[in-house]
Amino acid sequence: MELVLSLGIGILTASGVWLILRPRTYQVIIGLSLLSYAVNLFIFGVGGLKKNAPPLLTDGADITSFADPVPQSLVLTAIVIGFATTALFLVVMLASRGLTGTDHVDGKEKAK
Amino acid sequence: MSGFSHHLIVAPILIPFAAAAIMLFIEERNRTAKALISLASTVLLLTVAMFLMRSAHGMDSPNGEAGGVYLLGNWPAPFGIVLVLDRLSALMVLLTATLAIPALGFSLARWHNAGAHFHSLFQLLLMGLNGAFLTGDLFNLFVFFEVMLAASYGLLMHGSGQQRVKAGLHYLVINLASALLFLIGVSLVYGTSGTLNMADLALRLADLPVERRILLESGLALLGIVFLIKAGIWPLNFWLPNAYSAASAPVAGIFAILSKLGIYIILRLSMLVLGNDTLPMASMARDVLLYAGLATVVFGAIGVLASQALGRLAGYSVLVSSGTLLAVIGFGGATASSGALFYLVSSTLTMGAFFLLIELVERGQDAGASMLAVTMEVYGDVDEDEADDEIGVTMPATMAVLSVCFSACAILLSGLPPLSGFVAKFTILSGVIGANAPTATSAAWITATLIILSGLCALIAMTRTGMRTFWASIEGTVPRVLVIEVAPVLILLTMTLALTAGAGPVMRYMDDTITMLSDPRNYINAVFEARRIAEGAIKP
Amino acid sequence: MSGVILYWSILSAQFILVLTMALVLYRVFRGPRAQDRVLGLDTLYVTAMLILLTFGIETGRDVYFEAALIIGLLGFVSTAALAKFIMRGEVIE
Amino acid sequence: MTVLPYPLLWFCLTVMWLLLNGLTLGHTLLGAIVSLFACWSMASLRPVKPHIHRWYLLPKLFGIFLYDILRSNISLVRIILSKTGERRSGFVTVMLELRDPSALSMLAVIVTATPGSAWIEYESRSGKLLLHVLDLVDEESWQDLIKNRYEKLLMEIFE
Amino acid sequence: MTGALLPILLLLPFLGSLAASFLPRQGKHVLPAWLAASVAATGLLITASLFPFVRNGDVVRFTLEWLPQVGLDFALRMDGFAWLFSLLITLIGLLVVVYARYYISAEDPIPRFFSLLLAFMGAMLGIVLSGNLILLSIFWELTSLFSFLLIGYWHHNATARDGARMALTVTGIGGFCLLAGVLVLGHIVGSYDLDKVLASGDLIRSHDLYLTALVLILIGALTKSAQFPFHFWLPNAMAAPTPVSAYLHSATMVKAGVFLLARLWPALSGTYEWFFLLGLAGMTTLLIGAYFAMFQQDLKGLLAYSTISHLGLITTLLSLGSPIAAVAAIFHMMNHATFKASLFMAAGIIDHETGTRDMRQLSGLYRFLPITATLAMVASAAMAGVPLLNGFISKEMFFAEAVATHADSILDRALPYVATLAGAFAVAYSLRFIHTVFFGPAPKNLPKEKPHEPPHWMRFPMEFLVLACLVVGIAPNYSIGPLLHTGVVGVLGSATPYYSLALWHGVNTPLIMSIVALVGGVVLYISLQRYLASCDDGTPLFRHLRGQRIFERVLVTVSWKWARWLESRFGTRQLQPQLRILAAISFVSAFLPLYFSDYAPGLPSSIDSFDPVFAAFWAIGMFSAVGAAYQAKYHRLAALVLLGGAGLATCLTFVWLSAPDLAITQLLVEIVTTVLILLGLRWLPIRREQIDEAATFSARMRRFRDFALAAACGLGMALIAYEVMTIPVPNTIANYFLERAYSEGGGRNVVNVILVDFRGFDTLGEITVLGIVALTVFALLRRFRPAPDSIAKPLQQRLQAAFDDARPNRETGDTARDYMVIASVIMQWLFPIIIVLAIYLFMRGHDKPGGGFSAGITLAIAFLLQYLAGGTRWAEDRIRILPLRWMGFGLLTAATTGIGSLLFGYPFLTTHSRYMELPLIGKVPAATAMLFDLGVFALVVGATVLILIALAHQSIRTYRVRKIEHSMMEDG
Amino acid sequence: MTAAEDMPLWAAIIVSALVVIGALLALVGAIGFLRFRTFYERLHAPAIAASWGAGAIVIASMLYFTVSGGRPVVHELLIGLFITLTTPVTAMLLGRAALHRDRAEGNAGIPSDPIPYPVLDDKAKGDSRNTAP
Ligand code: NA
Ligand code: NA
Repeated sequence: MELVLSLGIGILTASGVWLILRPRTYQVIIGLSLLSYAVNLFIFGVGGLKKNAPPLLTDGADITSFADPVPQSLVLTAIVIGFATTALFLVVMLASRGLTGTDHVDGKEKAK
Repeated sequence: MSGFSHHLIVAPILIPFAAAAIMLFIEERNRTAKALISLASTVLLLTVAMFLMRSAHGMDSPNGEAGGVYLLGNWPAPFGIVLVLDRLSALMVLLTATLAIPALGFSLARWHNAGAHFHSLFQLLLMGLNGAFLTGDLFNLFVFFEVMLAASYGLLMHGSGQQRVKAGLHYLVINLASALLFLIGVSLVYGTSGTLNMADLALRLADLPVERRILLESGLALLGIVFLIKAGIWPLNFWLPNAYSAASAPVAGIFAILSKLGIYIILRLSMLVLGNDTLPMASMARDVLLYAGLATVVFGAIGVLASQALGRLAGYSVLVSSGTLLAVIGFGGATASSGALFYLVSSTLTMGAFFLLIELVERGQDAGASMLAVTMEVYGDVDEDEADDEIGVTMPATMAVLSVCFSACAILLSGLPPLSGFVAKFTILSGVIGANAPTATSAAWITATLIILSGLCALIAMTRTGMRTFWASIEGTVPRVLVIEVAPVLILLTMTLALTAGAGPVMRYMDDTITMLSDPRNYINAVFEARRIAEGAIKP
Repeated sequence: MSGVILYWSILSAQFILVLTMALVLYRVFRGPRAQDRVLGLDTLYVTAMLILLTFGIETGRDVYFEAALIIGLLGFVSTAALAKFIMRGEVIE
Repeated sequence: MTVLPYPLLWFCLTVMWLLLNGLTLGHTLLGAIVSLFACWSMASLRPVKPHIHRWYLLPKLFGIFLYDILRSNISLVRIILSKTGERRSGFVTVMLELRDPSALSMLAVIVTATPGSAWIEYESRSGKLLLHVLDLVDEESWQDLIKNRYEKLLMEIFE
Repeated sequence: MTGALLPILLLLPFLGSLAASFLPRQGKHVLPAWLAASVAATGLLITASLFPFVRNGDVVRFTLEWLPQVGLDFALRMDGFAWLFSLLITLIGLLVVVYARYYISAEDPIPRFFSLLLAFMGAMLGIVLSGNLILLSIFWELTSLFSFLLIGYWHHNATARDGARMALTVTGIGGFCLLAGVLVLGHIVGSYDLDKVLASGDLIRSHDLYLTALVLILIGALTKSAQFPFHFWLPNAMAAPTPVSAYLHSATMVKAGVFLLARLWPALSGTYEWFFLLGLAGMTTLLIGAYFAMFQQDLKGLLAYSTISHLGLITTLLSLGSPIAAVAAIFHMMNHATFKASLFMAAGIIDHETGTRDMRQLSGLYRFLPITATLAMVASAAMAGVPLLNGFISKEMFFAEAVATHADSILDRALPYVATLAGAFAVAYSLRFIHTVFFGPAPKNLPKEKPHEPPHWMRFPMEFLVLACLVVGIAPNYSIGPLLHTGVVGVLGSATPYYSLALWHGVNTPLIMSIVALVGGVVLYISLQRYLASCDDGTPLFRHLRGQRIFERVLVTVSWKWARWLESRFGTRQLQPQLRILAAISFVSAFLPLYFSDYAPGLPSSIDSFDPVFAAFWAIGMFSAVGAAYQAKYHRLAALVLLGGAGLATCLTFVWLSAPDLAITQLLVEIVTTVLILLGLRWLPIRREQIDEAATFSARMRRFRDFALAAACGLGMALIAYEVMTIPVPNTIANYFLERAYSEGGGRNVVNVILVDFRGFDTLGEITVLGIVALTVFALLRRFRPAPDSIAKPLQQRLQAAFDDARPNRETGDTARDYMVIASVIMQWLFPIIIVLAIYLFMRGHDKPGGGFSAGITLAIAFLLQYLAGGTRWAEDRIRILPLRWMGFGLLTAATTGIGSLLFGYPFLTTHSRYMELPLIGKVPAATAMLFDLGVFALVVGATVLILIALAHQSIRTYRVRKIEHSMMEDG
Repeated sequence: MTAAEDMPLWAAIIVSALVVIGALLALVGAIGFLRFRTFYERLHAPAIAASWGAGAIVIASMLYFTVSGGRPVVHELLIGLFITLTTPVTAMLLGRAALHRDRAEGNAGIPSDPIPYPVLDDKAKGDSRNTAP
């Protein structure tokens, strides 16, 4: 499971990095989204992977049997902040497109 | 700090937060009310910050009573989030408030009308900054970093316009990428050390098995990159001159402290985590700071020389000051570090004043003038047949005041006496190659040379620009400047003068700060000895 | 016995469902038109929801129910928006 | 605006609440309050209010619906797994008399949820409905199915 | 007691300067002059009064603690040498003020002039009075700054600007070097205190860093004193008003360099390095200064080069390292100040009266200005070293020292010849000055008609100085003798040698040299006279070597062209390179620790936790991610859909690995994000696949590099993720939360308890971020202007409208209406259902998956769906959401909940949790954390809706731009 | 899987069968989605997963939790209800959108229309903003 998840994180990262190196703002926003998936999964993974052990307390359960709740709460915060920043990036990208007329990340097409 | 005043530690975060929240209930067009709330909040912030600084300075042995540690939610360290008030954080909070008032005052003349929610964003920026300065928790630092950044995005693009939005887009992408790095770094720290509390982390570092220690170092390295990006280290700083020069004047003014946030965290973490040399990476990290800092100084100085527009010149000056600070932190040594703290304060005030001033100065210039002046200087030898009329031209009062302010900024930036820039640089240099330097190594020579040369570059660039602005183009229109716009500049510059005059006591504070920081045990003990409020009354 | 039957049936069901997702994803990638992709995404959502239900049975917990419920009730919002975008070039007019 | 604008909706929402939270007295009360609140929100949208005359026919409709889905599921599985070629798919036009939006929606859901038929275009001005069917043996049987099996029943319920 | 006079003496000019700057610009222009004169006079009186306290080698001190940590004190120290210079500064300062009062025109900004002059006087006094080398370098830089401002006083002149800039740059560089040198001295001695440094001569001279310190300090001194090769700034500084030249560029500022050399003479001199470096510079300057002076056409230019030459003389003397030479140097400093200041004043009067300083135009002025001419002749004679004038005596002393042997080298042996030659040149240019200007035919075509004698008080300073030249020259022992002795003792202390100021030492080598110089000078002038009368400005042999030109070229090249090139080479304004660097550096730094350790990570021994289903849906996730990356350029919708696929895999992972809260949140956020991006897509430009720019080789290389980088980052991330997931889990803080979530936090969903209680502060920050973003989005979109090619309605809408128009049975808009007629009914009926779901998610959050955030997003989706179903106008006609109120309410609720605990004496955000027994309903959780969560809920609803609505509004804005400004979302 | 072990065999068999049937139905739908040649045909395929595919698994889940919990658990019904209500919405919206595109592009395979779609400009032939293809 660890191997699969880390591979998945790697592929998400690679795709994301590839995209944020592209010249179009839309590529960048998709890239950033992919990267935030990767990072969220990464944070989630550092607590160790446990199947069917959600940190929902039941009476008399051994606390070591639960998945680590801290990375989960960190991921929740990260998801919210990621959502907010994606929205912001979208709007800035639109504003830039509106003002410059292009969707190039530098606000102008590269001279040939 | 005891009793209710203990709660004041959280006040620098809550005051601007509450002000911003209340302003959401006020109609956008009722700017006067918003301005009043904003101003009141900032003044209150300054008062609290001064109180906090006094208390922090009074806490001679923080391990005695842990008076500066605030347990949020009454959860003990390292489990809950703690705020830590020590000399350094108190200094930064005070500096923020000190810079905020002039910037805010400046905005009241016209800028706060240039877009929606200026005051809310401004207050939230202060909240983010104060939170980042005070927190003792790594993830909480991330959160406040994001608060600060989010507000800075809004403020940077306040007033809209092509330049701002273009710069804003770059700024945003870089910071989004660095936020992701931050998250990776923090989670690596948690995954390897099992804690998020900085003091706890420093404590746990000592006995980590090798496979965890390596990953932890990777995490710390990534965190370092994030803060270095914020601080503007070369080659991760190309966004900075664009962003700072595109921002409206009051925003750029308050942004002067933003790059210092990165420096602050680097300083804090390097003292805490690298302080006891438990990590093999410690010396390498110091070298990286030193040489990358110097590279930043060089790049910044080159940029200062190469800048046509004042805004970019100022942006590159920010880089120079960041580079200087980083290099000195990497260099180490008590005197140089104290000098660096002094320099941090001085350069923040300077940059704040300079950014505000730039707008006033440029208001009088027509767009193409600066371009033309430089090209003339380069290609044509200046017209020598000019009438040698030996009668002076009287500058209008506004121009006179502006030119005095400009000269002060030039003096401060180039580190010339008598203003605080000189005191700062001299103290640093004295700790690097002067009477307070242990031995003069080659690193010391390089550092000193570059610091001095960067001052020279600033002098050359500022002279060129200043002469072109104030001496060569008197015929240009005299800018219409309001008192409320020039007063903030004067206030900030007066503070640098005060900083020079009071250099002794101020430097004593800095010395104490560095002494405190250089032994991480002080900080760790304070955090762990903070006690919860007695249970029973409120908890079930 | 019950456990064994359930274990293998659920495992095979999950496998079949993932295979379903894979087939659908192939269509999503191939298209040829945007409507095919959007329809594929909708199907992916539904299939994922089914996997969640089987996972609930596998683990014997009802805490994954909400996730399935949310897909069932709100999963269509994004695909409906995509569909409207194809039709009108705008999501909210 | 009455205190309880949509009694049936209110009831259904309360049932939903209880399904989600479990049947206790406390949740019945809470669910009633929450549902009431939700009904008020609904009222603020001012939807075209359906007039359900014969609500007792709804279970019958529901039964027919479930049965038809089952039947068409089987036939569709057969179609998919068999060799293509002999099957012909195509469009069918049906002129509807039904005008109530809620009733039309119900019809649309039934038609579309049933594998093998899809609601493509409806012109409200003329009542013309364009369906796509997967197994188009003859057009009239489909028209008949829509008109007599569903539309009639729906008109009975709603008008 | 007397020490207190020092700060007064020092501060007085600065206070005077400040006062002068506030004097009115127009009106009584004599007021600033009076102010300046009284300040200078007071300073002179104070200096004079201090004479008894310094005359016997005593020192007056005043110390104020300033920055004791680094050894920077405000230490003032007046010994005889400092006293002598104070006298010079205040006395000549007073005379210059008197002169300037008549010289400066009423139209000039007079207050500024006197203000700057006084400030300069203060700075200069600071240099001589500093008892701390750092303090000295502070005042040193101040003199540069004020000199810059004074040279640029007539800044509408390009020459003034250039001269000022050059002076500042050169002396500024020197100042920085001096500071560095002083720091090194401090490093050697361990203190910057002047007394300590002067007492540590042997230590300094034997230290490894001696040469470093020496070179740096010499650069400082030589730039200031305009010594070769830094001399070129001084002639250009002649653009300054003449009183400034008289004061700064003859009597005082340029003396600062030689003052410093004399000041540090006991500490630094006596080594071969000192002799060689300083001697070479001094002798070269002496010679070429004099040579250049002969060929100047500008009166002030002549005087400037003469000054350079005389300063070279002083430098040479100081380089010799013998005490007698030092005495001669000090003596010549005084003498030169006296005659050169008066000569500048004369030049100023001539310029003032005739309107020109060009010696080719000037002629026979004696008939108009007899008194001035007489005075100038005497002063020139002193400059030429004619007997019975002060210049003669010090020059004789110089010649005497020149022939003596100091350090056997070519330099030493050449000195007598150099000295004689320079002496001859000096005679020649002095003669030229007098002869050309005052004798010969009456001038023609002067810019000003009929020159006449200046007012008496303008001439008075000259008279005073010339008188001094005479008195000193005739009776040195009775006039300058005691004063000079005081100064010499200040420098040399117990090493003060015996010296004689007598006029007649018998016929000796120096006298012969003097005679040779005198005669040679006369002959030289006569032979050059014809050439000089008509030649161009510039020096033969050096005409093309113009220091100013070279300096400007170098400055522009280095500080502008190279800087521009370097900036573009080592910086960029494009985003992609920046991100590339960022990715590369992150990759490297994350792997450095691994590289530097000998730890080798390995695969685990057994893969026992392999889950085939998990692996299978991750295969799907990865495929989606790669697909999204592949499609994002041309097939935006496809990329968006594939992104959804990757998100779904993420969501399933959360479910699989025990994080139901995350799964829910991820799903909801994903839905909203998709809609958001779709809302934005409408404004992006059309992109067609056929425009393929990737065909070129460089583009392909770029893509390959990016691909490699991306692959490296992905691989690295996978590796680190794998490592961190497989190492044994440390003893984390999580256990504390798991143990106490229920007992102390009052909730069973530990994640939620962490969010609203243990780490509620994070959540407070997080919702603040969301709020800030919403405000920013709103603010940005209010100023949103679509690109011209996006303004028109989407093509589909236009086509469908045309379709409707074309048919008789349809009306425009039918297609749009019919399209949503069924969907909108269903979406409306879903509205209450989603609201119930939102409340459900909120209520259970503390114990089960859910919570304020997911509830808030759910409610926002409910609203969003109505916008989608009916359009903006339809929805806003029915539901009035006031997002800002929701946000404000949310933030305040969260904050108030936190502050509430302060009232009970607990820290911010301390929660109170308890299960309450309610009648009929039973046990109900009632944690204050729920209230906090309510704040989260409200904020999330408000912020999300604000963002969505603000975006949605852009579509209808184009139709009614004007109305929108007032009605749109003004929160009500 | 302790709860599963305690389950009566008949229930286990029924639950297993329903789960597998549901999954297989979904698979068949996907196969159809892949195999059908026109979009309008493909539109029908996912309905299998959304109708009885989902239905079978929902019933299995209800049965499982009812039997293992010893009390009626029927909240999965909501999922069935919602999925039935919402998936047709997407299908309808997509079907109509596809029809528009085919009409605008003049593609074959849709009911012929005497009045063709108007052509606005040269670019109208291709596709509209951002959605191509
Ligand atoms: Na169907
Ligand atoms: Na029509």
